[in-house]
Amino acid sequence: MSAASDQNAATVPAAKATDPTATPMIEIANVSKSFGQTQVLRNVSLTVNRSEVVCLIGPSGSGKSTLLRCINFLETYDAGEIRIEGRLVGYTEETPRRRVPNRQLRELRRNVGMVFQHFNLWPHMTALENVAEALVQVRGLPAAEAKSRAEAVLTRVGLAERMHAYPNRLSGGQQQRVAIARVVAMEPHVILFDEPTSALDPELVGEVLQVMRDLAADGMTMVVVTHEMGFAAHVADRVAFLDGGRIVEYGTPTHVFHESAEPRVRQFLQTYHERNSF
Amino acid sequence: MSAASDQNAATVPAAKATDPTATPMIEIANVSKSFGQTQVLRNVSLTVNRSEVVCLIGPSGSGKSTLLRCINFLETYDAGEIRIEGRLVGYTEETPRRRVPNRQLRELRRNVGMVFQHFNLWPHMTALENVAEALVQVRGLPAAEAKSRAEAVLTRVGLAERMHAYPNRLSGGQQQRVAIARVVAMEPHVILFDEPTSALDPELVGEVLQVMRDLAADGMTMVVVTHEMGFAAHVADRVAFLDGGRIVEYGTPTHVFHESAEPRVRQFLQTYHERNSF
Amino acid sequence: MSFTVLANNLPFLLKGAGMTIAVSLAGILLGQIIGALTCVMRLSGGRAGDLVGAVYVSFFRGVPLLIQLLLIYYMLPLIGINVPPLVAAIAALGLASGAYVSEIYRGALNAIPHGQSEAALALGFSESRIWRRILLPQAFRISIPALVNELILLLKASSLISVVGVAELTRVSQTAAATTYRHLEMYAMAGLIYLVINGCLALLGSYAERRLKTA
Amino acid sequence: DTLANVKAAGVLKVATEMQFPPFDMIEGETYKGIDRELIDEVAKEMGVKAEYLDLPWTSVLPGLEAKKFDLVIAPVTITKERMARYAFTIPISEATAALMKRAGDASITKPEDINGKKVGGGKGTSQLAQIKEFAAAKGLKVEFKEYVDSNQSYAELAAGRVDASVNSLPNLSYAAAQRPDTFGVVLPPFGKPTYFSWVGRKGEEDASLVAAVNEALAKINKDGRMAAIHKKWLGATSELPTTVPEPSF
Amino acid sequence: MDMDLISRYGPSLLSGFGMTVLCWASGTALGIVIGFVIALLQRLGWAPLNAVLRAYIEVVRGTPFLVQLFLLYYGGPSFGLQLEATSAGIVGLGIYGSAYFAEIFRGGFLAVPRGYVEAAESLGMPPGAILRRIVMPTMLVQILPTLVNMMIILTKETVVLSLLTVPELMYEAQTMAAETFASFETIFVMAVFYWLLVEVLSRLARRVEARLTHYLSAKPGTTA
Ligand SMILES: Nc1ncnc2c1ncn2[C@@H]1O[C@H](COP(=O)(O)OP(=O)(O)OP(=O)(O)O)[C@@H](O)[C@H]1O
Ligand SMILES: Nc1ncnc2c1ncn2[C@@H]1O[C@H](COP(=O)(O)OP(=O)(O)OP(=O)(O)O)[C@@H](O)[C@H]1O
Ligand SMILES: [Mg+2]
Ligand SMILES: [Mg+2]
Repeated sequence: MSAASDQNAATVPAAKATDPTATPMIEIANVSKSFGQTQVLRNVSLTVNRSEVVCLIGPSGSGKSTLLRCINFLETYDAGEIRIEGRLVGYTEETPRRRVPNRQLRELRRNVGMVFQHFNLWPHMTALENVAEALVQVRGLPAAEAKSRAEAVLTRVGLAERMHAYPNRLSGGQQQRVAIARVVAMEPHVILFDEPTSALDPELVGEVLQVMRDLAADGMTMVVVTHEMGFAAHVADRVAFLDGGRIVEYGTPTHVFHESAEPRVRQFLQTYHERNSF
Repeated sequence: MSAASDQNAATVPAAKATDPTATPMIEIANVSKSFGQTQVLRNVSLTVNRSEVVCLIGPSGSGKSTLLRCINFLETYDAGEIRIEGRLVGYTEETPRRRVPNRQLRELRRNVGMVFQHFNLWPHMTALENVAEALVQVRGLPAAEAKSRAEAVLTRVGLAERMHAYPNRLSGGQQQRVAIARVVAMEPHVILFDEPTSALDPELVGEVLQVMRDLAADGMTMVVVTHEMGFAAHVADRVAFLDGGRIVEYGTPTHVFHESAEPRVRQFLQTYHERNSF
Repeated sequence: MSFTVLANNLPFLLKGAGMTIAVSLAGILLGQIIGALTCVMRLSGGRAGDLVGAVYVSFFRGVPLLIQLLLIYYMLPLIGINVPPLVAAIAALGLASGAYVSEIYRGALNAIPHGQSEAALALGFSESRIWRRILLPQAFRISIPALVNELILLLKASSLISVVGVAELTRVSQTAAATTYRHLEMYAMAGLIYLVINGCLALLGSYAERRLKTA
Repeated sequence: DTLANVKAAGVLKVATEMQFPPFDMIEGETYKGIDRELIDEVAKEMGVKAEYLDLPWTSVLPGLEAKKFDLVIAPVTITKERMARYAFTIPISEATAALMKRAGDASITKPEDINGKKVGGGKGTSQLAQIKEFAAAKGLKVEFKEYVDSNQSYAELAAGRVDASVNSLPNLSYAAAQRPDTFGVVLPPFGKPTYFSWVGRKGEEDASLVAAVNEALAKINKDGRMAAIHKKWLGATSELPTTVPEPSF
Repeated sequence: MDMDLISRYGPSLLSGFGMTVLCWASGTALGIVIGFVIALLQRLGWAPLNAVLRAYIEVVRGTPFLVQLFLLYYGGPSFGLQLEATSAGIVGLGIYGSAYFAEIFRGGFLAVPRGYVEAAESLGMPPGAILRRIVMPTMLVQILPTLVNMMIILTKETVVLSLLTVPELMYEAQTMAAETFASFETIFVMAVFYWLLVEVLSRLARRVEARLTHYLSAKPGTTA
């Protein structure tokens, strides 16, 4: 853990970002989205390279979760384009655009994992079954193999002992780790995290951080919505700051957290810096 | 905001704790609790004085939420005593003890608010209705008055605009603020918070911190389970560290966060300190 | 006297009970399948699917079972489809019960948070697998009390299949009563047999309820 | 036509509700009764075999119309209304309406004694219509209770909710004979002579079948087989017309 | 369809239908009330009481309505319960339905997430208010279709009342069938009347359901 945190967070992404051979994993171009009257995303553009970790931060209601949900098309977007590995998400390439058939959406989602803020564990399955289920149903593994892979992943997130408990018998942090394990076990190309550490104690945050670093080292691309600035600073290659449905700041953690000229960003971070200098 | 954060967190509680006239608001003595075979709380003792803010921290599964739920008897406890304002919680004074009638429990709970980790908002009521409901049903306010008080509290937590939305149309942070507003509007004597900031962005954390400080200044007693050490350091008069169902460290934030001799506590905080010094 | 009458007729009553159980079981199975499929079609088959399902439910809940039986048995032959009595009986029971079961499931699905199917979608589950593995099992668990109600009602409604000439329990007991003029004894006997069968169904239900409980 | 089909197949499919002793009943699993024995004779005359179907009354007439079988051998009273819809055979038994009382009830010894009492009967049956007519003609004050199922009016009689039940004499005699400690028939029957017949479909297609059945019945009547059957089940015989009688109501 | 039949039997069929609706509505209301009370009593968790209620439910569900009705009507007087046919029919229907309704409500209670109740409890809400304001609305969303199922089933159980000489639809239709032997027409008339009643009921229920569920943003199982 200490070896990892010794790294200078700012240098790693700089190296990656300038690599000319890197093809973008996720390209978001001019995406807008409204719920009825209220516009939640306004012309958002963002590129995430292969193996890059991008954190989305910003005030409550700024559209972070919505943007994340648009990436795997759990939410439709009204205008603009989202591409994953070059393929347009949710729509066919023709104009006027139409929705792709569900089968195509499914293929995309197979490679794009998502960890939900509210975990969304299935209450009728034990922790182990929650993790093994998709391995059988989506990846088509035999039950025994799925089970042993699920066991391995759950052990890795420290849940070897509560593997056979149903979600409502697990503490908040335990549930969250099951949710993470469920996605990691699927070995997707991209993982989207919606506040993956909100129910975790600091120690576990450290462990999840380590899990994510390992994943990043294995070439996993990740988009992470988080309120833990410390977490963002350490895991992210790039940080995007959303406010009122717009990306108002984007850059390395060092840049966003310490050098930003945007008054909104400075104000946002102020209380945080104050609180955590004790 | 800056005025509040100028205060030295460590000096305030010291003054309160030595005040001899302070009668304890909550007294927890030798409380134990098991779920079937697994013992979750072991001989926990803790005293919370009037107007004091105590934070419970500790690793996942250590029993923080369970302890909190025992305080307002949402969970029965097997042994020991919990007293609020001198009255034994949940049981009659006689031995062998028996449960008190529900009416008495209700009176107690009227004065002990609780903010849940999963919010538990009622899905069939708007944000406003969620807040106004108990004012009518419990405090007996006329509907119009309940509504205007609910509006005032929701405005205070920054939700003036999304007041008429149903919970499933609100972002995570918005839901959490409704949950807080629902309790604060009732003006209880004690508020129990289970991770009140888990879905909040840093700015809102600062605001909730401010709300809690105001409450504390008004004489509110609070017990807060949190994973945000910065938050704990700033809001708490005392911090209790739970591990494996035991309180292993207790004292002022300065003491727990910086001076603790307990290896478990030091280890727990290590990654946090590392992560947040950026 | 009345004991010998009972003893003489008991074998026939039991045979009728056997027929009742067999036809009801087949009807129940068919009803569960049709019910689940109808519910899925109404909720995810778009507007057309919803409409077809709604018409089906409206007809099979709205028109008395007796009449459905007569329609299937007597009307279908008029358009050239001749169904044997047993098939007509099972089909009518299954179709009627399917309409009720689909509504039970539809209600239960309202109680399942949307996030759960989202989680499955995000993992790449196909819609059919989400239904099979996430939604229907939970709907089933939530609905057990209502489903057991439905099973018991179906079992009792099966007494109507005698109109297509199937000799089930009620019919046999009526015949025995009419011949012996021992109405009270025969009906009491039949009632007792129904009570026992239904008791078994209820026991099965509470066993399933306990088994599937996760809290 | 239907007769030709029946002859070709060698079976005459008939249906009734086998809950109407002594005409139709099941003992154990065997179909017995007057209708059974008569139709067996008729089938013999026609050179075919009878195949019996037991159906609840609700589905007997629809089944006939849907051609699931060819003849209803339940004993049915002829009325004008019914004639308009179905073809009736010549009578198979007399069906004069009579009353039944509780076994020990000395207050009723003749039909007129029902004055001031309660009488139960099958709703819509001709026997009920006849007793109403009878009561009106004699100026009797009678409270009538109408049941969907005649059997139930017997149960009501036994339970004391009504004082008499109206039905056809053969049915009542048989019921009283089965439970002599409970029921007794009030003699003589009060009604005009009426008869039971069987029912076939109307129309050209079926005319020849009904005619053939009538022919067979007439023959059985003439040579005394019918009387023997009546004697066996009812303990008495009666003269039956050999043509379809004109319904009196 | 014979127009003559309609003009002759129309009025009595209509009055029979009116009677059917009356008996059904009162019996159902009674059944719902009794069933709800039973489900509430079960929540007290008092074992002896639960055993009694369980037995009541199983016996009432397990035996045919006809048998219960006869027991009530013919057996009632020996316990001093002298009911005339229509009241006996309504009471019988209520008792019969109550067992099923009780189970539906019990299932509904079980499916209400514990957290909703805990939140209300921790605010000090009295049980009555929790029931009315929190549990019932969330529960109704789930059980409404099932409740409607049961009400529909009871519409058809009313035919049994004809055996007690209650002049409801079946009783009147029987007259037409017996007098004219027009069995198909009788069946058809019955089908239309019952279908009508059920359709009106379902449509009303659909409205109520739409109101109850308007806060659910998406149907389960649908793709975003
Ligand atoms: N289904 C919906 N219908 C209408 N409005 C919605 C819906 N979902 C979200 N919103 C609104 O859209 C805005 C953006 O929501 P979103 O969940 O993306 O915020 P967020 O940035 O994730 O906030 P938080 O940090 O609090 O989770 C909010 O104001 C929210 O109330
Ligand atoms: N209903 C239950 N049945 C059985 N075990 C339970 C139940 N509820 C909680 N537990 C177990 O009790 C232990 C303590 O749970 P608790 O929720 O108090 O932890 P916590 O300290 O709040 O953890 P977190 O920080 O992750 O929320 C955990 O190991 C949990 O799995
Ligand atoms: Mg969010
Ligand atoms: Mg917790």
